[in-house]
Amino acid sequence: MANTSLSAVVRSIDKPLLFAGAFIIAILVVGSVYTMVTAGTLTLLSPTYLLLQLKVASFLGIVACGMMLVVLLGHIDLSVPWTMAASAMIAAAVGGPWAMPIGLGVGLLIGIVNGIGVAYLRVPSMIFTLGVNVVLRGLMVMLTGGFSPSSQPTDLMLFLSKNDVLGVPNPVIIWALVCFAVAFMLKRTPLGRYIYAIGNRESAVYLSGINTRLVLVASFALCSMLAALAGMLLAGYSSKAFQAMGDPYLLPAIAAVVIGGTNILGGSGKLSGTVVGTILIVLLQSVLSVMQMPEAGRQIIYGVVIIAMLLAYGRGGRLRL
Amino acid sequence: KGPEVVSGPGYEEACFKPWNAETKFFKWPAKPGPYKIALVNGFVANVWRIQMIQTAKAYAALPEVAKELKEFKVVSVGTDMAAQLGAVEDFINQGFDAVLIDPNTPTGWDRVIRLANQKGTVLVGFDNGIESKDIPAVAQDQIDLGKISGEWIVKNVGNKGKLLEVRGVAGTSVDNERHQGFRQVVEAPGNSFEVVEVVGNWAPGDSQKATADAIAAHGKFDGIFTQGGSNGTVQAFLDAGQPLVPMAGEGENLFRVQMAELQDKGLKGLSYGQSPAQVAIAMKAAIAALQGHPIPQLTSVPNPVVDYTTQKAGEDYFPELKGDFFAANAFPPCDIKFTAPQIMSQSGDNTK
Amino acid sequence: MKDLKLRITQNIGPILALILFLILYVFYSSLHPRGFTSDLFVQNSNEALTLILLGMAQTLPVLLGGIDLSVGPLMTLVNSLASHLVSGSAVEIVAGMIACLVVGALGGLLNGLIVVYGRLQPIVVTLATGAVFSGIALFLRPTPGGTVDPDLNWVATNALAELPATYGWWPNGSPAWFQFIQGIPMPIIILVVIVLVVWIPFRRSETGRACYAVGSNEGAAYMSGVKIERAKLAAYTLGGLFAGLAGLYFAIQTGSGNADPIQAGTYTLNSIAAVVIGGTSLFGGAGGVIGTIFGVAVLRSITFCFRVVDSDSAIGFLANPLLQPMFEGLILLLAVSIGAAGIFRMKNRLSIFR
Amino acid sequence: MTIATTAPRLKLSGISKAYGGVRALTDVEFSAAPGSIHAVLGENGAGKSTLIKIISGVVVPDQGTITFEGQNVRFATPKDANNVGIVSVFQELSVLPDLSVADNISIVGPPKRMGLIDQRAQRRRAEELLARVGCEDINPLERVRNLPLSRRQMVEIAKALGRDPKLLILDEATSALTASDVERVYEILHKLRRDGLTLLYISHRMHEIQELADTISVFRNGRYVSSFATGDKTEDEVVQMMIGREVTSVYPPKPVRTAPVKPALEVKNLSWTDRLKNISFGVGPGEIVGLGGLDGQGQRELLLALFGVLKSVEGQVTVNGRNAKVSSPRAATRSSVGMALIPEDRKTEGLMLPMSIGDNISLTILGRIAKGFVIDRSEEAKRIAEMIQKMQIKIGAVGDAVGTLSGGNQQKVVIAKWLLTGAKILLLNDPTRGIDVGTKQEIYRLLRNLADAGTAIVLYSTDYDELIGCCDRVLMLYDGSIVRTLEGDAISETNILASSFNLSVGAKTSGREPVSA
Ligand SMILES: Nc1ncnc2c1ncn2[C@@H]1O[C@H](COP(=O)(O)OP(=O)(O)OP(=O)(O)O)[C@@H](O)[C@H]1O
Ligand SMILES: Nc1ncnc2c1ncn2[C@@H]1O[C@H](COP(=O)(O)OP(=O)(O)OP(=O)(O)O)[C@@H](O)[C@H]1O
Ligand SMILES: O[C@@H]1[C@H](O)[C@H](O)CO[C@H]1O
Ligand SMILES: [Mg+2]
Ligand SMILES: [Mg+2]
Repeated sequence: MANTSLSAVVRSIDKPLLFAGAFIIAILVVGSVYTMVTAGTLTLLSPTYLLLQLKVASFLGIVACGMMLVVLLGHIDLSVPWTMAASAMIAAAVGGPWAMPIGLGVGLLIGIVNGIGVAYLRVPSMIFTLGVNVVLRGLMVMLTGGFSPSSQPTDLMLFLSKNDVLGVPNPVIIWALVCFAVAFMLKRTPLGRYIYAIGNRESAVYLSGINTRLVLVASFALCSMLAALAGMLLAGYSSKAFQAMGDPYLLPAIAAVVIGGTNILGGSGKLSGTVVGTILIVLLQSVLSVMQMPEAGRQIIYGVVIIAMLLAYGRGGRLRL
Repeated sequence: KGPEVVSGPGYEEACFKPWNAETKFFKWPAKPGPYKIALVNGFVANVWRIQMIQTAKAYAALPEVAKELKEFKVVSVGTDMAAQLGAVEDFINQGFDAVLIDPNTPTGWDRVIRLANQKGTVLVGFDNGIESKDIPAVAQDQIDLGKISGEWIVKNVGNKGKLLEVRGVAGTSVDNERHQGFRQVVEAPGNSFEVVEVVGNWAPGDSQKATADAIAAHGKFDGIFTQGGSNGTVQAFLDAGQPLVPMAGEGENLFRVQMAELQDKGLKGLSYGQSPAQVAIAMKAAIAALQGHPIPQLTSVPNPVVDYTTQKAGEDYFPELKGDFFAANAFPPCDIKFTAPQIMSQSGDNTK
Repeated sequence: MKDLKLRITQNIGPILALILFLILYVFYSSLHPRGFTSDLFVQNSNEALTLILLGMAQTLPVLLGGIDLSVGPLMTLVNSLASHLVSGSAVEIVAGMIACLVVGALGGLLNGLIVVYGRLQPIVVTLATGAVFSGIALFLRPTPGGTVDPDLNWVATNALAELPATYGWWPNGSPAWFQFIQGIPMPIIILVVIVLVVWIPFRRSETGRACYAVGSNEGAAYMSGVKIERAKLAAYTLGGLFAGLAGLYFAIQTGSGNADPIQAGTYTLNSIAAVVIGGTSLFGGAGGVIGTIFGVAVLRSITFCFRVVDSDSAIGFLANPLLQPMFEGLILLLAVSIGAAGIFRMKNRLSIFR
Repeated sequence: MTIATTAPRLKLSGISKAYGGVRALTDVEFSAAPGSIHAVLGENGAGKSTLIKIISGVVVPDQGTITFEGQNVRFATPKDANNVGIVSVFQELSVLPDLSVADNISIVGPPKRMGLIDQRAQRRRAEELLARVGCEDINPLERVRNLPLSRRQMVEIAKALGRDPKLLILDEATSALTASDVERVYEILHKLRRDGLTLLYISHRMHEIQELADTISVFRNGRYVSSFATGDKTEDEVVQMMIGREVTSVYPPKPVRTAPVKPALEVKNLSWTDRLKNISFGVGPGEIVGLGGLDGQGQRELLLALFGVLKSVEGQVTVNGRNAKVSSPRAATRSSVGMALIPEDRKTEGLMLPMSIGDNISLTILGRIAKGFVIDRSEEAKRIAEMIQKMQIKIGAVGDAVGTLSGGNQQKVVIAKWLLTGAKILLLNDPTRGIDVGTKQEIYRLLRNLADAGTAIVLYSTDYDELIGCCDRVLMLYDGSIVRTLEGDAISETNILASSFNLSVGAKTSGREPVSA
């Protein structure tokens, strides 16, 4: 909105950003203390480490941007994991200059299917996208089993995920570009406004003469295409497109979005929050790994952190009465 | 009811090598063929399992095997133990003569084993272990895999230094046993290693991330043991501009290609294979059992291991192939001779 | 008569699920070489019960208009716990089972407390507590194993006949009346007991109805003087209890414990699918565990069918192991999209929003 | 009668309540006697609902004390208030859509057997209470979701009666009721008064107040103004007290009908399922055509059908002579058609409550004020400001959530967003429901001005006053078809009520089918 009242601005001077930001620092401090004690180094504060984390974060970050769009609508996309895998594997199988366009095409297609299921068939996204995820997994089993496709990323994928510009890794640059594009779309275009509006009350938007189905389909399509992009970059990064490569990205993506202050029921949330949420999650995972925390401990800390973050600033108001 | 427990010698000992001296043998009353055999797999969406299913179908299609089979059915039940138990029990009820199992977990099989014995069905486990001593199983010695890797590392690194261990999926027996074997060696008296442990989940992406973190935090390493997603670990070293060091890893073709190409960059590599072709041995064992031959309760499948000095292109690895697969796929003593490329390139829908 | 019509339209979801299940199951058991036998029924119900109980656990939060991503992990946690506690003397075993159920209920209560007093959305709360539960489970069972009393395992996974047989109740022959019921699978009996003793009373209690009220319109419920907090806490606790029952039965069935987080995730997602197929609205307020039971029956029957299709038959492609995973997904999509049929019959487009 | 005679049952002193910045109530003194129907009047946003919510424990006052039957009371939740016998029917209905009518009526304190709810007894109870409010036609097993608004309000009233209250509060609980329902409710309320209950009655319908209340208290922007016995003051005086200024005639004069112009909107043989039957009529530019009749006779469906919300509608709709294929609201709002619909329920169909006032207003024109893909924000801000000014919407800041506005101002926002589109055909579904006299007057003026500027207007109202006051023509609907068209002087209370009452027999069976979920 053009001129929100000052109070509103102050209130929304993102608690999420503040808290998550503070927590990120905390993670780094704890991690550094650990390395200091064990190795006598402060590597976690070194630019190389931080850049590496940003690079690793960019894959999750891109996925989270897409996820945020559907969450803003009050929906969710559980098909992200195998959207990533399918796009990457098919792109790798195709190879050559058309690999990435086709990979994105696969994403687009999946998104449209999700969109149709949710917007036209009105199946709850939670369950429809779950089904689509299973179908995609089946398709990839068929692909690998039947045709032993190439799993090697193309040069472009390798370039986009490995090289850097003036020391800034390409994936980070791509992530930044995606963020700007999405943020601009949300803030400045009708589509963005419609997304927030639908997240609040679809029937009102529909009765305002807006084709809400189209908005839904478009958003799911964007979400899937971003997942596809992330998948292909990830394939480049690990120089291989492989089964189940997207599985570790679903829950963290959702977590990043909600830690970033987006209302899981839709209607409100800021991209900046999602970015910070992403960085928080990735750093947490990394530092726990560095500290060689056993899986059990990791899971527990992971869960406690999410709750703590949300209790700190995510508390819903009472019902409006 | 159930099989008669006999002592050796077993049948085709070259192929069905008893685990150790104590290993007993099972003998079922001979049944006339052809047989109905089912394969109950768990999780399917990973290359290893897909290759395993392909191998099973290819093996079942071999003329000498096909003539023994009336029906060969394969199902993958996913990561759900109840469903896997159900599927096995269902095939027992359907009157299948034998059921091959790649178990989701080593425990919980007592009931179906009891039923199988009541109905005279032969169950054979493979790949991941089954704890029960009442079911014949085909397995590679995972502890031994760990040990082999450990010894090789000691040989190539010396007996002190900083090692990186990239583990598999937490909570699985395969992961645990490989870990134990490895630690037994490197922590043996006389060795003084600092071992940094990270979790790679047998996946290149996760392994790469975990390795990159480890490098960032702990700097240089002198040796590496990874359980899978091996090329991811190599990749992380390359990305970090770290010198490559001796490394023991899984049997992915891509890793073996890296071993060949990067050895002069310092990647002295050992690659042990958990071979998907185990399934063929399991089927062979099932058929043998149905024919009334005694088979070991636990058949030890030789651990196919190559290193950068011994591996041969076109045999142990396939530089020209871009596909994703586990290279070790043949067991000559059991005349199971397909190469991985043959297996992976056959079309998906030839069911028998 | 008019009321009957009303009752049918109001329960159309579960009814559709039941029909779908019957179709699939008839298909399966008719293709089954042995046909529909007691063995078959026993096996099928063994395979289904754990997921049924977990689906019931999922149903309650969904009735409130929420969702519970922690049911799988909580089940796994109890499963791991049971593999430590449910063995030894009769007393120890009973005590162990009670402990397991208490832990399950407490897990649910924890979710409830955070949701109510933390005023956070259930989906994110349970996403987090799910991780915590998984962690604790892994801590209890770093690798699969442990033991559960074998007799218990045998009795709980067979026809009723095995109960007296195993514990030698009637050394000189079972009484006549028993002959009639001894063929019934134990899982079915367990399920019926749970439904009659736990669910039906809850459903008919004031608190039970309060849950539907909250799910239907929380504000209105609050304004009407409904004790919304008590209702929510009760629902989550009961959900936890069901998850505990699932974990306990799973332990008994597999005679061991397994903390595998991946399996936990699979179970959570299947429980949601089952709830939806069973006709409970993800918006809350309408539905129930009976529908969910049919929902699970549908899900399981789909996989049953793959085991009996003949590869040379017209639908032989369903026998191809590398195609099955995809068809499984497609059929799941189909099942959950059945509701869509309603959409096209709606004459007032406003009625699709809710 | 006067107020002082009996000791008050309810007494509020020094009550204040603010929502964030907004002062909803300031230092309010108020008391109500037993055996009295006490009307609370005030403009939108005067604080009536807030007062009620405080009395019934929904919101806790910032300051002040409440005395009930001599006892000092503090309510943390509505339940506490219920327990002492204070029962409310709220402006925003508190029905539970997915529960049966019977469940709703006995949602608290249901009859029980062995600790469990006794379904049969509960059903019987529902039947009795429904009979009491004259709604034998409602099936206790029906889900409330499937009842039209007027039926839901009756269920709410039945539910309230079921709790045998000492103090019964009706906050615009009759806003959607139709003449016959209202009659019935009046009888009940009068009886309750005879039984010595205290009734607080909030309504914006003056004639209701006059007919019903014995005492009137007036509030103005959050402050208590005064109380007096009905009849001590004329309607105009009361209204003046409420809005603090003269109101001349509420309704603007109707222009004398000139020769019928060719219709902007023409409808031929429009039918839909069994709810609309061969409806034919035309509306000329400058004309305000009313839809009358009992609630649930198809008026809402007719508007929805015209606006493209209903599927498989038969018949022909022409706009300016050209055949308009309106298959969706989107199509209806195309500039070539230029329709706008002020929907039935502003909270779920008109507004995104948590979003800002500005976002709500500009939603309909974002497409137009976008340069390429980008919203022209200065243009947007300008348009919004104009509308807020033109509609005199009382707001803090355009950035505030529209949900914080009072009912009337919310409704103005809904109208504003449609006026922005410059629609030429305006469909209104009971637009003044729950809106105060002052605002109503503004809206009537607005409608007339729009008409004079050439807009064709179709107005459905549950308040026959309004039909009489505003409409050039009134189509009386019964059971989905137009049974009578009233024109000019024929548009009279007697005529409208007459037609309504003839039909009221049949009406009993007509409200049941779903209108919209
Ligand atoms: N508008 C409402 N809708 C639903 N429940 C409500 C509402 N207002 C209060 N409640 C319930 O009544 C209980 C008591 O209300 P109260 O405001 O004292 O909570 P509280 O503990 O003070 O909240 P906070 O921790 O924010 O101070 C709350 O826990 C809340 O769940
Ligand atoms: N939940 C809320 N949050 C913020 N402000 C509110 C809230 N509820 C009411 N208000 C404000 O308090 C004032 C009184 O509102 P209230 O609903 O009591 O008015 P009212 O007399 O009932 O109006 P109406 O006749 O339209 O119902 C209004 O200015 C309104 O904007
Ligand atoms: O079970 C198999 C093998 O154990 C292999 O080591 C990794 O993939 C798993 O699926
Ligand atoms: Mg009000
Ligand atoms: Mg408080």
